[in-house]
Amino acid sequence: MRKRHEFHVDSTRYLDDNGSPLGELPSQAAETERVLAAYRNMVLTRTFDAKAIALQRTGKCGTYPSVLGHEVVGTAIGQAMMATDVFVPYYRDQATHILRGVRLEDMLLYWGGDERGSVWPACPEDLPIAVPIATQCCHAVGVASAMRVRAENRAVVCCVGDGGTSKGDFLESINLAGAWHLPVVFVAINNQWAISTPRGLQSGAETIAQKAIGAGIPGHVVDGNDYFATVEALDTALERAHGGKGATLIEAVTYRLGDHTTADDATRYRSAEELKHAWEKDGIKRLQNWLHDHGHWRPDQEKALQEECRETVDAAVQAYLSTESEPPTAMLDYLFETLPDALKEQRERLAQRSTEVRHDG
Amino acid sequence: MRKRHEFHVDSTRYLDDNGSPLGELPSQAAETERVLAAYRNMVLTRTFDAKAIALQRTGKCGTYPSVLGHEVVGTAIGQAMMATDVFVPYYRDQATHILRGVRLEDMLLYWGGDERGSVWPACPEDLPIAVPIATQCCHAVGVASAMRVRAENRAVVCCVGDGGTSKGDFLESINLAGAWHLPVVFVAINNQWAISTPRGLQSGAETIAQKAIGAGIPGHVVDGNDYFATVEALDTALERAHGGKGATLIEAVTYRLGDHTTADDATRYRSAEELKHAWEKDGIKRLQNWLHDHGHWRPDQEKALQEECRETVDAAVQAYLSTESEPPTAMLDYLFETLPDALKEQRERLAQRSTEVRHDG
Amino acid sequence: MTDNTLRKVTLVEAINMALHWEMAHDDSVVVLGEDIATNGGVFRATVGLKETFGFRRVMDTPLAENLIAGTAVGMATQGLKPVAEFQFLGFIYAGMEHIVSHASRMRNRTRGRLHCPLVYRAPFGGGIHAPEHHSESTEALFAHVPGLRVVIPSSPQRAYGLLLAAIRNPDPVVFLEPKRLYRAVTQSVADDGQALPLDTCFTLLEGEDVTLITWGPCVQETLQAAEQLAEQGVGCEVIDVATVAPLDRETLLCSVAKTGRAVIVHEACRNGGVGAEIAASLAERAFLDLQAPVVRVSGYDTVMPYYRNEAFYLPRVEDIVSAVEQVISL
Amino acid sequence: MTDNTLRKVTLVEAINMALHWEMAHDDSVVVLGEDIATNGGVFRATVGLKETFGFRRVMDTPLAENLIAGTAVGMATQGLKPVAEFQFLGFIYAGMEHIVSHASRMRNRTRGRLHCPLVYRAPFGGGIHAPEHHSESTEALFAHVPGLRVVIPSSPQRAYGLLLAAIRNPDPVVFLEPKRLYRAVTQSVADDGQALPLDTCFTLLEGEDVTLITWGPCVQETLQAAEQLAEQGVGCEVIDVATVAPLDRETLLCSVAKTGRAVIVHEACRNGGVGAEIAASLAERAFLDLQAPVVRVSGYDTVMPYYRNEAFYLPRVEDIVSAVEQVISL
Ligand SMILES: Cc1ncc(C[n+]2csc(CCOP(=O)(O)OP(=O)(O)O)c2C)c(N)n1
Ligand SMILES: Cc1ncc(C[n+]2csc(CCOP(=O)(O)OP(=O)(O)O)c2C)c(N)n1
Ligand SMILES: [Mg+2]
Ligand SMILES: [Mg+2]
Repeated sequence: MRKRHEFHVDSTRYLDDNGSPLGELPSQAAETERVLAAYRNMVLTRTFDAKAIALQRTGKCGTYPSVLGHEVVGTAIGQAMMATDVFVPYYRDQATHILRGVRLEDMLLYWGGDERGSVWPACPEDLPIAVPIATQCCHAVGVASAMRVRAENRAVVCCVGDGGTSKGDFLESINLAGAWHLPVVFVAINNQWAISTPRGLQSGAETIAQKAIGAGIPGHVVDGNDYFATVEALDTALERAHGGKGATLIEAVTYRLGDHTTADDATRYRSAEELKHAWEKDGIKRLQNWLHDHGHWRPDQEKALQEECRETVDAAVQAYLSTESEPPTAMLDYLFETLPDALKEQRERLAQRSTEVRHDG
Repeated sequence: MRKRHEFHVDSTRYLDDNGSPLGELPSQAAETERVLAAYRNMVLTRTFDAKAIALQRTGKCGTYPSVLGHEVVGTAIGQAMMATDVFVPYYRDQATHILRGVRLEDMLLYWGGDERGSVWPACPEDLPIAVPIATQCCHAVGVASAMRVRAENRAVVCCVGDGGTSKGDFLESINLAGAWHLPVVFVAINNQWAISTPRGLQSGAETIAQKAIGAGIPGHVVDGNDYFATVEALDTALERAHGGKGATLIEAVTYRLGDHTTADDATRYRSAEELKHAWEKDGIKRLQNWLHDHGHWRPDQEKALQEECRETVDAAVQAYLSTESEPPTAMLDYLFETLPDALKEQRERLAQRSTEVRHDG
Repeated sequence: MTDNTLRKVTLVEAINMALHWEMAHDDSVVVLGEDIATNGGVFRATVGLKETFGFRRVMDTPLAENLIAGTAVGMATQGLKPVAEFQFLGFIYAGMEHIVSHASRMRNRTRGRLHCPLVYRAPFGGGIHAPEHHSESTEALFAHVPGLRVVIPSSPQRAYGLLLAAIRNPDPVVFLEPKRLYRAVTQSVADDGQALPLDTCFTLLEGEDVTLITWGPCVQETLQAAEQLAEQGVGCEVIDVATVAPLDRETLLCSVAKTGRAVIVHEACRNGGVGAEIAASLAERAFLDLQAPVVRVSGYDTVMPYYRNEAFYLPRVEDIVSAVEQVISL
Repeated sequence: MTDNTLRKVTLVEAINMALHWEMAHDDSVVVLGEDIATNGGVFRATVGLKETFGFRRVMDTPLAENLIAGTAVGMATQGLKPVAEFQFLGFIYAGMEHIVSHASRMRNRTRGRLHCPLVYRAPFGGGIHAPEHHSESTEALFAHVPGLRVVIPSSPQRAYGLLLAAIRNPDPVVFLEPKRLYRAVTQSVADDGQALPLDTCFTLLEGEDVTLITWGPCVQETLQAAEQLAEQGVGCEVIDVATVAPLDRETLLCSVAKTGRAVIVHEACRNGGVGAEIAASLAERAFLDLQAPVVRVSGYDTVMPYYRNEAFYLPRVEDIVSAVEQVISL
């Protein structure tokens, strides 16, 4: 006696590589102001990104992970979330952070080696960047559990890379989200690479979204360079979460257009051709074309936006560069709420060093 | 534009609760000698189990995990494996160990608090019992990788409980098995409980087998009390593995008929009714009925077998009880291949204690 | 404190009492772990909580220690005070990344914006004839992690007061419960919600001749050794460190300034144990006070043997006595 | 050894040379980790291996440190000699359960039937302006685990010889590479397959007045301090512990018997660091030899600060010099 259990995941895309609709668009496309705001955020993100890389190249910032290629999905997340929701990021979510109210200079401070870059007054409940891959997924289900414990009508969005979907934290967390019907949306940002490891080496599964099946939650693939597909999936998943209907896994397929970080050289492991091909699918250009084609955007507006973004970024860079370092005692002052006696002597030693000239900047 | 990706897992069963065929049986049913050998192993396992529990209750053995309800799947695994394959167990695989050549007294030694219970001359490559849940899954893919590195035509079978399928080790390992096309068969023994935690709290997924989908490997559910369904699935999966076709996940659905271990009292968290219902599905009785119905087994044979099993077990108990403890120096002698200088003084101290009367037995 | 709050309880019952008290008085306290709700924990430490506070606040988790450790971090950033149980210390290692890289760092990382008021509970230590991995004493692994408090009670009263303090503490606490003392002794404990301090050692016995420094299960053997030695006329000061990190060195130094001699007793293997830090600190700061070397009585530098030989691993009363005799003779 | 095997290499190149040598001479050696094959490792330690030995023996893994640690255990039980890379020590914690509960115990658990001839490699330590979690010095966590060897090279020659020894050793080795020395110095290394011993410290400089005990990155600053002190007429004996577990206490005790004074230098935070074990051992066994307390120069008891303030955390030459001046003055 044989019984068949059937499962599926859908994948969605609305625009072709040039921004022409492949069919009917979702209702989100009619919200012109929102679409324009999305576009602006994508351009600002990209402008910021180029500047951060330049700062690193000139020794004014530490190792930095470019967001190039993630602007669309990051923006869609930021737009779909309510202010009262909690964002649980990984380290390549600049586009979302901006919409959450994190200041550009904070992001520079963070990558510039200053813990104060994670003090985010505008979104005080958002989790800081998680460097250890996929660990944030467990935190996300913890935050969502807290919401469940308090019977709140809020939700969590958690990002993870394609590489991160191989790690236990992600897999255990989506399973808990399913078992506990948690109000959480996981966005697996499949940019095809985990440093030098291609997507195909991470898993034999055809899609990342299908990992949802083992967790008993819906999985969905979207073209992560297609704003409409991505924001629709996010809106739907967050509606589910807010409505107490549980968790969703969204796989946003895109491409990491830059090096892994400024410490990486991607030409060692991937071809120029592949990269060129990926640029043809760039989601910002695609949305720009769509806006143009539908009369929502003009070249002069583009020029003004570029200018405005440059100014915004430059101001942030100034603010960043003129921020003095913390005193060395800071390394002990935030470890516990109150300094334990055991650390007092060490703190005194550090305090004596506060006036020293720094070895590095 | 929407695309649908479809997946499925099948579930199989051939016998009803009384051992009557529900339809055509697989070819394995025609191999009478093998079926009889399976039955004998199940009975021996159950006889051993009862004795081990009795030893614990009378203070002659430590905490012991009853195998009651796992005899069918454990036997099917042992039969389907080649001697050159490697078995990677968890702690409730007595039925398989017996077929691999582990002596009953070794199992008693192990649970009786003696490391020598894991010295298995008959199956020297099989991994010892893994107590930390699901960790053995990573070892299994490691063993399978070694086979792949050396291009050997061997395979690995790895067991894990339903509880263990929530842990990263299992999920990461099935993913690697899929990505690397490893010759490994995972058997998730779904006995409905992880100590007091019911299957439904482990995961929102309808089946455990569907976790295979996210790993890109085939998943299959079998009635783990149905010898034919189980051994067919094992034979098929091992054929795939030996043929270089990669990994399989089999979910064997059964029921833990005993307490979790002798330290547990299952009446605290599950009903007598549920247990009674589970006994109705007992796989040994079912196979016995089938053998009777098909003229392969007679009451006098049953009697002789019971007698023989009792004698075998009693002999093992004698061997176990008459095994002297190791000298205390053993705790240092196997830590490294050669005793580091740093431990010499400690070893001398222990050697002086070798003649002491033991505090406990 | 009224008389009727006084109860004669075991250590594990004191844990249970403290959990009940704090959950009743603070809505933000939640409890999670494997088998802790319906089953009340494999050692019955959480029994009754689900019945009183419901599944919402008393959560049986899937079997995944990494997830338990990390989920607690997420909950804590939301202002809940999760008390997460690891069924045995030997199964906590899968959760190590969240403990080392997140729980202990969230406050520092965010410069105080978010913090982790959580407790990781785990039964620890040997002596109960348990299977492999059920007898670990690896408190030193946690004591070395900046940002963690590591707290180890050794009596019902201290279990009650220290657990309350741990839950109320706004930072992460690894709370290790000596399982062989779970039911070994009873004590009268006032169920009055009074916490004990997490920043001082407890001096259990005053003495002039030698300082015996210990914690957890070994407090029992150490007190017995002190009793034997008292009969021989040796006055032992017995200190239960209790909070092994951050370490209250002052109490230890003061005692050694008086006695001039110290013996440290712990069940963990010696190499790199918490005893090493204590011995190093005493040897550095009490250099001129010490009239004999600081000696450590401990487990051997190996894995806890399976139970047939477990007794050979564990420090005994006579080992402590002879260590004291040795340092006294110098 | 012929001249043409001599190459002037950095520490990371010496690692690479040793891997090449051993893979060429022993088919059972395999290498696995994240980004180690095609990319040759983020620090280029494994560059060229895939080209020479193929994907079968040089394996890029999915991103899962627990899996890497555990897969290596499984491979090792089959007689392979896996050399598994953790991209940074800060990411090893997810693999802790396999390291603590399996790799280190397989031989003991099976009474020698199976064993784990594997190496867990990881770059460690700070000083390279890296992001959070990329500057860990948690060698003490591994040194406390019975059954593990913890080996830390501090020069290209020792990196080559110790890595060969680690791979050939039939038991598990945690091999920590001081990443700020990866390219800081070059040395002539003979590519002759000669291993160095894993059971002795290396005395880098002989001296009569004080013993400086260190390992890994701090060997550099310690040697510089010794040089400065030599100018002041203070003779320092500098010992590179190299294998921090199991610890060669004999070499250290012999040296201290001669000098009567010891300063320990490490980058890890002080509390419960390997320095504690060394200080405790010296204070216990060299009690009568010591003319001054054993002093530790170390990182602060906190998480490594982000890089703007990293330099304030790291032990400096002047810190070592003043510690020596302090112990000498007694
Ligand atoms: C636990 C852990 N292991 C390794 C690393 C080093 N590392 C940083 S990013 C990265 C690749 C991540 O790839 P992916 O998840 O696909 O995200 P992407 O960088 O492509 O956005 C690795 C291996 C880390 N940060 N954490
Ligand atoms: C990592 C780890 N966590 C917890 C435990 C304690 N423990 C032992 S068995 C068990 C339940 C396992 O259930 P399951 O995987 O379904 O196997 P079963 O016992 O039902 O055969 C638990 C929690 C353990 N051994 N290892
Ligand atoms: Mg990626
Ligand atoms: Mg089960």
